Amino acid sequence: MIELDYALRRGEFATRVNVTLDDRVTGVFGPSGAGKTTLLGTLAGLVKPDAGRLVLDGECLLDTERGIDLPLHKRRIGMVFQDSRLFPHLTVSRNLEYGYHRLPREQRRFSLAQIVELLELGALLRQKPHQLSGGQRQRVALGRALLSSPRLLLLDEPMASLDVRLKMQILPFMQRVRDEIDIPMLYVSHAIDEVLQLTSRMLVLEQGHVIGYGDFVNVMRDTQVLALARSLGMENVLQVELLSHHPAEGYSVARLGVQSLFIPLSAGAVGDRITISTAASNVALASEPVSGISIQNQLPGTLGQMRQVDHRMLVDVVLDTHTLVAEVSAKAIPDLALSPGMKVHALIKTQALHLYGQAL
Amino acid sequence: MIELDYALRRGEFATRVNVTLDDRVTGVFGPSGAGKTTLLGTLAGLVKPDAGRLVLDGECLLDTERGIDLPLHKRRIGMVFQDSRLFPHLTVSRNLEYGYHRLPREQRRFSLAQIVELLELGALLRQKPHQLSGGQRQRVALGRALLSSPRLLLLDEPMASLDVRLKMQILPFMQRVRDEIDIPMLYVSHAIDEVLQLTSRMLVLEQGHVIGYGDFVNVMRDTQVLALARSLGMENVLQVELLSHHPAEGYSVARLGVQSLFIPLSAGAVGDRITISTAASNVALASEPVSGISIQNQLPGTLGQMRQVDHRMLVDVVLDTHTLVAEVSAKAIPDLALSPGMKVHALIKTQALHLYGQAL
Amino acid sequence: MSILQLTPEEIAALWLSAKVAFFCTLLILIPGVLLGWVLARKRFFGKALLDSVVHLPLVLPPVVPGFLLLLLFGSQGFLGKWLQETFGISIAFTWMGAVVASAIMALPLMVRSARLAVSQVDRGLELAAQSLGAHPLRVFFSITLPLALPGILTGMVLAFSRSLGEFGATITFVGNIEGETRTLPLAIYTYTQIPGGDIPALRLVLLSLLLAFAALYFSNVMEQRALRRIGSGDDRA
Amino acid sequence: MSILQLTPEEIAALWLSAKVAFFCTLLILIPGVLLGWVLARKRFFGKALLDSVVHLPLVLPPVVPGFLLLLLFGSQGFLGKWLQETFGISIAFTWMGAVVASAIMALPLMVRSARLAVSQVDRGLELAAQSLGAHPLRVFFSITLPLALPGILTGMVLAFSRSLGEFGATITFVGNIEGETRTLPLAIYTYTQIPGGDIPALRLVLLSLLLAFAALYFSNVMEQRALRRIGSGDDRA
Amino acid sequence: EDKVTVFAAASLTNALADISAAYEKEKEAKVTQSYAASSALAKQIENGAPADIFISADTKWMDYLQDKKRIEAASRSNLLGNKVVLIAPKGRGFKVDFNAGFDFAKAFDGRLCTGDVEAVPIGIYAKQALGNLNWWNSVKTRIVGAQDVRAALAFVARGECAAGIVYETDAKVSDKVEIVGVFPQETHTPVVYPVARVAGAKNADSAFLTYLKSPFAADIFRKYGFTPLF
Ligand SMILES: Nc1ncnc2c1ncn2[C@@H]1O[C@H](COP(=O)(O)OP(=O)(O)OP(=O)(O)O)[C@@H](O)[C@H]1O
Ligand SMILES: Nc1ncnc2c1ncn2[C@@H]1O[C@H](COP(=O)(O)OP(=O)(O)OP(=O)(O)O)[C@@H](O)[C@H]1O
Ligand code: MOO
Ligand SMILES: [Mg+2]
Ligand SMILES: [Mg+2]
Repeated sequence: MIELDYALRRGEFATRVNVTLDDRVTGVFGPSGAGKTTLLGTLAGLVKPDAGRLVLDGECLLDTERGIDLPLHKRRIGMVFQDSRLFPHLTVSRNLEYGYHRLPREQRRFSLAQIVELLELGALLRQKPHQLSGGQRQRVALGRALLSSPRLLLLDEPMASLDVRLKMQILPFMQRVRDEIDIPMLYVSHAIDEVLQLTSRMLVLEQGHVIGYGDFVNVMRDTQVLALARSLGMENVLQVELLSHHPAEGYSVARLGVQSLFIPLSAGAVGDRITISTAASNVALASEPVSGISIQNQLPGTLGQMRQVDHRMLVDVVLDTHTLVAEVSAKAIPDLALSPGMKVHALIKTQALHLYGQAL
Repeated sequence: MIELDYALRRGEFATRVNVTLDDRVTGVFGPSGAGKTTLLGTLAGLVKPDAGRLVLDGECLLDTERGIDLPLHKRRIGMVFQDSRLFPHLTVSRNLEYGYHRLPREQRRFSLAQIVELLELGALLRQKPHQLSGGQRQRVALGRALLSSPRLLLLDEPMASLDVRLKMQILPFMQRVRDEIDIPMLYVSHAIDEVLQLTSRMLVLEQGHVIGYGDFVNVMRDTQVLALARSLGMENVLQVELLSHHPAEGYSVARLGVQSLFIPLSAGAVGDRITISTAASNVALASEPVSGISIQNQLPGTLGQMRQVDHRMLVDVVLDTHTLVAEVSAKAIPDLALSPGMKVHALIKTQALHLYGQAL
Repeated sequence: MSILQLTPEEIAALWLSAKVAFFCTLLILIPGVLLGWVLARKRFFGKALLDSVVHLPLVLPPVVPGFLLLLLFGSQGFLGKWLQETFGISIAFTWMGAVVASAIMALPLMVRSARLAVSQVDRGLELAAQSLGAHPLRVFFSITLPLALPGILTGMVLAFSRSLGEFGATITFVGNIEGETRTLPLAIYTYTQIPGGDIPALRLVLLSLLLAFAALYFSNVMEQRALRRIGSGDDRA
Repeated sequence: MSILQLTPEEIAALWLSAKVAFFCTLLILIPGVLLGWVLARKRFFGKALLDSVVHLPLVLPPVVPGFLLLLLFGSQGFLGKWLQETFGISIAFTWMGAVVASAIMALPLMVRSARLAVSQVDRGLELAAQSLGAHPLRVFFSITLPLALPGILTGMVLAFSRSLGEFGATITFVGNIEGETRTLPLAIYTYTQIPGGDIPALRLVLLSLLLAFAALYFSNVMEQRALRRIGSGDDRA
Repeated sequence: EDKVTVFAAASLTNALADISAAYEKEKEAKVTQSYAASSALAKQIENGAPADIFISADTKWMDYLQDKKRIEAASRSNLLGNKVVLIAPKGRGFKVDFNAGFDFAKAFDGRLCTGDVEAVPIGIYAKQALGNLNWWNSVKTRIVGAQDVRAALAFVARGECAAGIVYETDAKVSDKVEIVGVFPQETHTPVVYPVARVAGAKNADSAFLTYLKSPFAADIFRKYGFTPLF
């Protein structure tokens, strides 16, 4: 549990955050300059707020009123910086070991070899930071922070300059960190789907203020937040419960309200609640159930509100417990004679559903 | 036209590039450490190759054999660096003006006000770089490079740390730069769809070598390149010709081979060829044409190769001139009795098609 | 506080010292920075030699450079003759000579500081500036120089201080002439040569310190400002 | 080359100078770096005063610090008595005294260089190290110090050179005793006081230079190595 | 207005300053003075320093300039004399017999301070005297050479040296030392301060030189412990 309560003014920029984070992993969002880096910096002790109180798992890190200010190196908060901050005079391997080899053996949560292999750092170990490419640098920074086995890990756009293949390789590892080692994390990224792979809990900042905190689905209800999400093609974010797995066929079945949903094979246990999402553009409408088609999910519902956003037609499909957003072409409306109140089926391909909050 | 021909060895890393770029805008891809930044640096004159020859629009920038090496400041090649490299002692506005106010008036292609407005820098003009957030810094760097009105613009992951809203705002501007001002660009980014908004021409590097250069569609034929693209959900990349526009209904019609395709409203002129793409997961299959459904595109074809990749079932749908890749759940195969040679319809929602190479 | 009651001669010495130190700092500023820059950034034949020559005045007992200056700038000397014939001036035995003497002694301090500062300026920024079309000369003035400013200020403080304390080269080159070349250190020396001169000598020592402190204070303010400009002040972040 | 034929006394002076300069550099290395670090990074009451005091030896004519040392370390002096009673040693009139004298004169150069170097070390890296659990002391040794190394080397070069050239404070504090305190500058001074001593003086000057060049060469090699370690060598990229 | 420039050994500072002040008042002239070690002054004059009159602390540097024809030989004369004395810190005096049989080395414990015995005039006189008394070999390792006579005096005054050899003028003005004895005249060449006009001096007038030898000046010199030799 992380209690954050601080106020800080720096020139034009003023931030006031008061929130208690009770999740193992929290995504932090917000537009450029919202104060995300500032928030992480405050926690780590890099930035000293004008006034405030920070409590991590019951331990008070900072309390300006009581004059408490735990020094950085005692906070044991790892940080991966936007600008990697590798030690320029040390080789990659020395950088990696920096927080590691002084650590009591029992506090070590990874072996050096493990991290090196995972982040594909083997060939770089003897290089100096100035000899690395941008992405390589960021991988080393990530490894260095992990190896220091912190009790809280702060990640500031750690993968912004990584290629997709590496992202895909590192993400599962981040998930392992989350699941197996139980290091709580705050994860700043502009790529929502990246974060959703780690958690569905998030904190949304705008202009120094918290405009949303909680489960992604709930946070998304906020109009301010929604605007951001929409532009990311994340109109439908649903919490479902796993009912069964069919590994041979590569799918799982999940319960959405009273309906069953075919989703890509999930690694979660039966009974787990997981988050799935799909863009409105992935939801098709049919007036009748359709057969002889590879689209497995055909959810009966009622047409709700219909609205135009920019060039897009968005229509709500009201299921018994949830509402889906479908994007249809303007042409489809006369073609299918769509109107509010009409009974329709929402068609979603199994493969168009993204699973979050679980190992790939 | 840019003739690149150079060899360079730096420690373990050796690169050998010999390619002539004949496009206004070229995307540069490759995994981390492939030599992308090195390529841009060589062109700009930041990195001196061991041997080589560089020609930009007929002017020789470098020729190690003939002992030619045009100094940096005479190359007039703008660069946006991965690590912004703002001048720490100058305010944002002085940074922006740096390459600008010494420029002869007739060479200026933008006004300061234009750039400031576009990149939303108004509130930051009096700040110093250390007071900026990561994203803000990168925006300033972009503005600074543009204002120097170079004859070639090199962009090294310029938007990696920008939020989606800003990306969306800046991309159209980059498109304007490309279209109106005719500055040729080399654009490095790990986000293929970002690059595809600017060009479909790309150069793919791996381990210091060019493994592909040309139109995205053609480059993607290469198995090495394809692997990268697949992981990006870019299985279907198609070149289509615009047939008609229907602004009121928000769609356009395009020709794919002999078939018509409904696509989101395009800004291109009728007759233009544009690039569209969709993930395999967006392509559904039906054994018969389906009516009463919002999916506009139902393309008749024949089932080709079927293969399993990780947990995914990918099947080819052979149209008369093109081949589409559809992802289906394993369960759909027995359900629909799918087998090679079978006649099927490929169903694609209009909204699931992404348009590239044009203004948004 | 009669110990602080200054005689006119002492005021003259104070004023002269301030003037000499000021012009000394001014005189070596440009060559010092240029030499520092050249030594930090350039590779050329004879660099090691140049580097060594710059350090000479530091390595030798001050009498030696003083004597060499006398040989060079004296009325028989090569430069002395030239100056005399061309401009009709002679700097030997004038306060200008004192400036030259302490400048020579202070030069290595200036050069070394500038060199260190320049070598720590990020090459990447200079290259970025060039890629924006800036001629290397403009890059030097607009990027390198401002970023090296804290180091240049350090060099100036060291030079000013060294000049305030310079004795050996000055007395050897321009003598100890009241009102013309008798700077504070020379005045202090003069007092130590006479019986009972301890108290006035002490007073002059205090005066020296006052002057030095003022210069230091001024330079610290400047340095803080320079550091704040590049964002590496005392901020915690 | 009879001019280069050294007398045993001259060889002794050369050897003594090298020894004194070496131990002088060694002696002020740690306090110099610490003071530089404190002045660059800490804020405390009396900082301005400390800063000023460190610069004193530079500002005063060398005779003054020499005389103060005599007052302190002489047999009547506070520290001199204490050293005598506690360790039974007396540094006045010994080569160790010469080390102390030139150390005091060289300290400001060391401190200023170290301070400049430390103030240019990226705070962000130090903070990153702390966030990895490193105690500030470890951060200092593992991050700050190595990154400030070029500046510390500069300080050492300046200190070594200054010590080689130190005359005024040394002769005032420890006198001019052949084989014990007659360093090269004192020997050179002796020759300059004798009519016709120019030639042997010149020979000793050359000897000084040789020693200084060797030190400079060594330091340049070290500096290049240090710069290469942090990747800001002569590379174009 | 009359101008005259005097280059004089540093030990003459007070005396010459007083005399110059009186002269300036009397003759409405300007006396420019530069005080430094005789060696430095001689080298400066050799290199064209604008001096009119040179007063050296020993004959060697005057000879040096005379050899180089930088002074008017005819104008040269011995201006002042001084005595070489043995001193000790106040209250720590010891008995000395100034003859060859005396065991000088045993007479005191500790070091003997004087000017550098090769270079500084007082040191050279001291070496001569010690040599002539046959004391040199037994004390030479205990000798501390100082930069000048004032520095040697300071060493003794601070008690760092148990004995010192300085000029009488210096010894007389310090209340921290006592004079143990005066070296007999015959043990060293006479201590003289020669004076001469610099060759080609702009100020051809020898008024100041004459004034230096006036009874008034003699009084002032005596006041500071010198022995006028005119
Ligand atoms: N030292 C400083 N002085 C003044 N303002 C500052 C300083 N540091 C940061 N700021 C301002 O604080 C605000 C928040 O910065 P922060 O780095 O926390 O943003 P961010 O949310 O991380 O943005 P990004 O996504 O672009 O990295 C910005 O508007 C920035 O201009
Ligand atoms: N100064 C150097 N010395 C040695 N090797 C270097 C140096 N600079 C870069 N390299 C190596 O050159 C290779 C290419 O680096 P480059 O920066 O061009 O990669 P990149 O394609 O831009 O990668 P990224 O996407 O991670 O930024 C890397 O393997 C890197 O380790
Ligand atoms: O070391 Mo000196 O000769 O007193 O300035
Ligand atoms: Mg940030
Ligand atoms: Mg790169």
